[in-house]
Amino acid sequence: MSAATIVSLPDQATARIPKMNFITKENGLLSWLLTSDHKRIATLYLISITFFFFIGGALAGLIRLELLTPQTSLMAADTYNKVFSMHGLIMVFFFLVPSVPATIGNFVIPMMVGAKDLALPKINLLSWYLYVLGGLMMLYTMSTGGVDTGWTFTTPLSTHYLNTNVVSAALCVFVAGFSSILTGLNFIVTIHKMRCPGMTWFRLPLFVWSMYAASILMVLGTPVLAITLTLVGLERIFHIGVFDPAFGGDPLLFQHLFWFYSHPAVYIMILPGMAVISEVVSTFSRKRVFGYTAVAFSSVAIAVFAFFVWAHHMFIMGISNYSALIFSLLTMLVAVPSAIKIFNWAFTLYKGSITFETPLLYAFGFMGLFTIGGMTGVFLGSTGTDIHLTETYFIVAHFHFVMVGGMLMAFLAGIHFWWPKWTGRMYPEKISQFAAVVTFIGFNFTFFPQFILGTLGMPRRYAAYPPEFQALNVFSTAGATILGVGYLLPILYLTWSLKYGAIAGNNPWQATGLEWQTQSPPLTENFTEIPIMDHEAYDYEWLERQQEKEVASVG
Amino acid sequence: MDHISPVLWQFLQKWLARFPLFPPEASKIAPQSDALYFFMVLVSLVGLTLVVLLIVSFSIFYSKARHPKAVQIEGSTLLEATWTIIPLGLFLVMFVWGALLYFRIYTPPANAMNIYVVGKQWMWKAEHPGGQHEINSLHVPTGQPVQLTIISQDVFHSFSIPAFRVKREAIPGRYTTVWFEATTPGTYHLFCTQYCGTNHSQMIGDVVVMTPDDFKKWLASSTSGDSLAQNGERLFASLSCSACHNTRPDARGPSLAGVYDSKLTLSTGQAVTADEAYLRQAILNPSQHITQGYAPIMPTYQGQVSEEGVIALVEYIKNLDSDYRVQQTLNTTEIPPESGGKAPPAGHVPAAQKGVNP
Amino acid sequence: MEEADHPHHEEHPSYQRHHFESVDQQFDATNFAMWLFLVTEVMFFGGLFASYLIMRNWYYRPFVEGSHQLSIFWGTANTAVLIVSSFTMAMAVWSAEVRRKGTLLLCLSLTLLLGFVFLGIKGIEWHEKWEKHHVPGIHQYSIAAFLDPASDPEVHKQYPDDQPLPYDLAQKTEQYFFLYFAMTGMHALHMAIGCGILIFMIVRAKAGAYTAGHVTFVENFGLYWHFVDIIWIYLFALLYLISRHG
Amino acid sequence: MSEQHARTAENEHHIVSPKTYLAILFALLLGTALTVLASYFDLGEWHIASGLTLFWNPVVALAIATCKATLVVLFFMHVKYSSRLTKLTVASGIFLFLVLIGMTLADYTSRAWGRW
Repeated sequence: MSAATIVSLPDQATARIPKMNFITKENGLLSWLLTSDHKRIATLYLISITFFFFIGGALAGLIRLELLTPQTSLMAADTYNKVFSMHGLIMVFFFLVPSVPATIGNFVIPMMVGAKDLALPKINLLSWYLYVLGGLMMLYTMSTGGVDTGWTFTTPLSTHYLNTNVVSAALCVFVAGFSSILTGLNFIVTIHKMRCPGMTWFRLPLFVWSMYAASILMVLGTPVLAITLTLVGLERIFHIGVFDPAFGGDPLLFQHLFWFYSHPAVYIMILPGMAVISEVVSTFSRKRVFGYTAVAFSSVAIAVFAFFVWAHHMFIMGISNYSALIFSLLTMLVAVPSAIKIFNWAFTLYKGSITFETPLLYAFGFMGLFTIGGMTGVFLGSTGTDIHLTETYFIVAHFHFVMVGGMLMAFLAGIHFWWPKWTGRMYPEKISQFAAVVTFIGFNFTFFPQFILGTLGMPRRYAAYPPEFQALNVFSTAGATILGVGYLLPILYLTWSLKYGAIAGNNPWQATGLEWQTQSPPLTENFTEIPIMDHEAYDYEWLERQQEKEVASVG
Repeated sequence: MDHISPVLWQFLQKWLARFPLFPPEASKIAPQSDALYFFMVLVSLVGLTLVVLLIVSFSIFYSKARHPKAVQIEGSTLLEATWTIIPLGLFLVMFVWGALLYFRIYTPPANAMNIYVVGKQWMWKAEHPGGQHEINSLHVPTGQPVQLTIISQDVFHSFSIPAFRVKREAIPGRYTTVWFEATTPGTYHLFCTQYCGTNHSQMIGDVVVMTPDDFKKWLASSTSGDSLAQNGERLFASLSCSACHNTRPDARGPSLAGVYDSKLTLSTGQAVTADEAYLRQAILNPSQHITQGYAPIMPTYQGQVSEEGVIALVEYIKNLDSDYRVQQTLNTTEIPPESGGKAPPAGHVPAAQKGVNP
Repeated sequence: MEEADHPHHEEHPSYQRHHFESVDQQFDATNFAMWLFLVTEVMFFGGLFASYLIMRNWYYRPFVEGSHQLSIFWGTANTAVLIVSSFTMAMAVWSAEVRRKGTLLLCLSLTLLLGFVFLGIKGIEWHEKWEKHHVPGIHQYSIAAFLDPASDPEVHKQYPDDQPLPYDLAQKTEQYFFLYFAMTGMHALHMAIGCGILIFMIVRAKAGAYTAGHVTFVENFGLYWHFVDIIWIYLFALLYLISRHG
Repeated sequence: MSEQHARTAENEHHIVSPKTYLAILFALLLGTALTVLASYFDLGEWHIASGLTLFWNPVVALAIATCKATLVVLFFMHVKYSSRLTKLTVASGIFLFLVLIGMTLADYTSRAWGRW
């Protein structure tokens, strides 16, 4: 593994981080808070998202500790309910939804399409402020008693029966939702209108395609969540509304409207992860992505089908049999594009020249875990098995395999992959490979037992459980400890590398994307002159010729 | 952290030796559900193995050390078509299989014995037709299809029996049904799986499966005296339902004898089947469920009858195959001795008389 | 790539933001962004429309008789007001395009005025509901007018065929008014935001901001204003008109 | 319809003439008058099948509203003169709006059909 590497670093004795870059351009806190530079906003996002990830992670730790014993020994049932609700809300709306798009996407999309910035830089900054506002409100909600609706706000529980901060929690999500809409809108406009000369749709990196699909979902889905939560808030305040059967409303209507957003939201969370994987797998196998068109269109297909499957969350809730049939069938169809992607990535390795740097290890983790996560999704999409498995730990394990095993792995892959570009310095390779392996092992230990627990019938959101489930829960908690270490390590060595990492140079991975053809960290306007795209994406031969030319001109 | 070590100790001593990895199969549907489950596990394993095998073997054969120069490949329509069509085919098989299973679980057979289940924060109440009343437990016989008619009186709950592989949401304001036929006597878990507030995890109980003989004994020993229908009859009388719902020529409401499971035409022209859900709605929201030819004069009983009361009324109406006894109550004369002959429900005659004439 | 294929060699106008290659690219991008925003608005109101349609199907009679409480006169007047304001807004865009500052100011001011008239009329209607205790959730919602239509002679005169609703159905009229207030309230909120932006625009237009060739802001705001108009066209049909012969 | 060019830029930016706007205004006002007028007549109903009845009043009101909205979108909002992308955006918005309403309503409608 160590014998072969693609890392091509400049001579460290003479190498310097370019004096002029987006970080050094201006100094002072205000220059960051009022910036319109997409790279600086991405940095702000990265810091705030990491903050919320660790809050959500701490809450997850509390959940696992409580579940160590069958009784409610660590905290009372209502505290536990608040803890898992806040864990869900923070992780979904303040980590997963904005994770890759608002940080990595924000950072690289303009460079990938060869633009100086996103189309609407001020809107981009506004979206960060909305995120922070929502986040602060969430912290306020948490510190003034929390909320115990679960992240799903199920009516009439949320509108009538709970006396925690439901309205303020709904408001947080509303505000964070607008932040996500603005990010998505900005990406769509940028991808349509800001591409550099020669950058046709089919020369775009697959990262951009996936982000485009995710952005469509953000823009079209999120407003429905906004109006739904508005109606929940109104119903709670005025004691009349359309969701509570006590007033003549229908709780299933809430389920319809909520999942109309929240199912596509799952794809908002995973498509950006897939975006990262395409880049990483191609770069480290030195090969163009196998079946570019298929991967590109499978992203779009996921985005389109994502809107037609929401009622599969309601199979046991008394939707009509006809709906159950149709939604189950459509769910099966949406699983196909994901399968296509997995195989296309695997075959990208075929006849490649593979080196195993950290991003690729994370990407391998993604491919394995996402395969399990995706396949178990089919268990739940098939109406018959859904009856037994839904609302149990099987569901919990399934979406953690997709979200943590998929999205978080991809996020870490992406962070490591673009870290040299972002900071101009390399992360330490050995320890990060170790962290990737630890994360993978810890993850499987944590969440695989939960599939078994779910099959046994252990319901989700239980503070106490029958004693025969304890052994598996202890396994899971033990795994979570390992997983926690796996997540703490990157924070430590990445911070370390900010000062002590090796100077990366423009293109340490020898990658083909336009973002690698400029200095690291990039200039505020990204390129000294607007590039002209004259080759396909992932054209490694073009890159070689380019380098030969440079060598020739220098020599 | 001193509490960790006793946990570890317990863990090693007690549970590592034996803990379940798969739930018992205690209903007729369970093996069918598991068959599909294992089929899916198999497909997943094959798929996963394939992906892992591809990744590992490519990683070995095409690592930079062995394969220093990558060969650029555009893609392969044939291969891509393969891994589009094969998963699609498998998923469609799972869809059809799953749908068949789904309809089996949610379509009760005609001979099913009906038990009503009411969920509330945070307990399950079961009402047997014989008037037996249970909290957080459910006694059922083997070899007899049992239909559960489930409703919640506050928030969403979900009635789950993992050993039977069945589960159904308890929805406020609406009946849902599920059925099973237990096969193995024993005690199994009963969970509420839909998050329902503070003590969600306390909303658990036991499903006790008994042999038919034991079940009969249990029924006899736990009866409270009146059957559900008799409670309903008493409620029917005390709410003066019979003032309108009788067979007199000038009756203001339709006669309810034999109304259950019949086809009705409503005043809006809509055709409906008078099932449990309809009967419940007609009691609580009468104005929207007026039978054609009658005036919308029935008052709503929303807030006046508990869910259990509605269940008793529904059960009474279900078993009402003649108006004879309604007439009896109306006439308020002495009860003729032969009244038992057609009294609903058959088989509970002596108690029925007590119910009407307390 | 639509625009960047044609590099501009002339001087950049002052209103061109640094990261755009050309004014056209800037216009196209912001215009497209505005359209995307309007699509999110469509979905936002979509949730309300879906709720309304489902509830109306469930509680047909209460929704019909609840609707009879609305004044066709005010509704029609408001529709006309909003349509005319849409026209003046379209004219404002035209004035900006042909660089006529006077006309632009006139059109914007007229649009603002009509916007206020709309909100005023809406206020009158809401006030009437308040007086009749038809505001759901607060102020003691009253179902008297539905239990006995004759007790509300004004409406009864218009709809003499209205039958008294039984108690349980009369209660469901609160659902109608909940959705009525949610929908018209959300619409009025959009109007109010629009009026705020209009005031800002009038101030800027006085300084000549939109008549020097840079019409993007006026044009995009126009899109927003027309969209709000369209929402009202449907609200008018759904809330006021379709239930008159229920 | 006279169309002038606002800018000398390469892309065609149509300016819709005030005459067109005026015509649309009158069409919209006419539509409003028509729809209000129509609401005063009971247009009856059409029994498609038992339990399935189509009332003409709502159909007419919504049809006129759609015509009005279309006029506003095409002319006031300049979609008639806009790029394919804008048209596609509008279409996708409407499509998804219909999916939301249609598929939700379909669930409610088909629940009444009973078990099978």
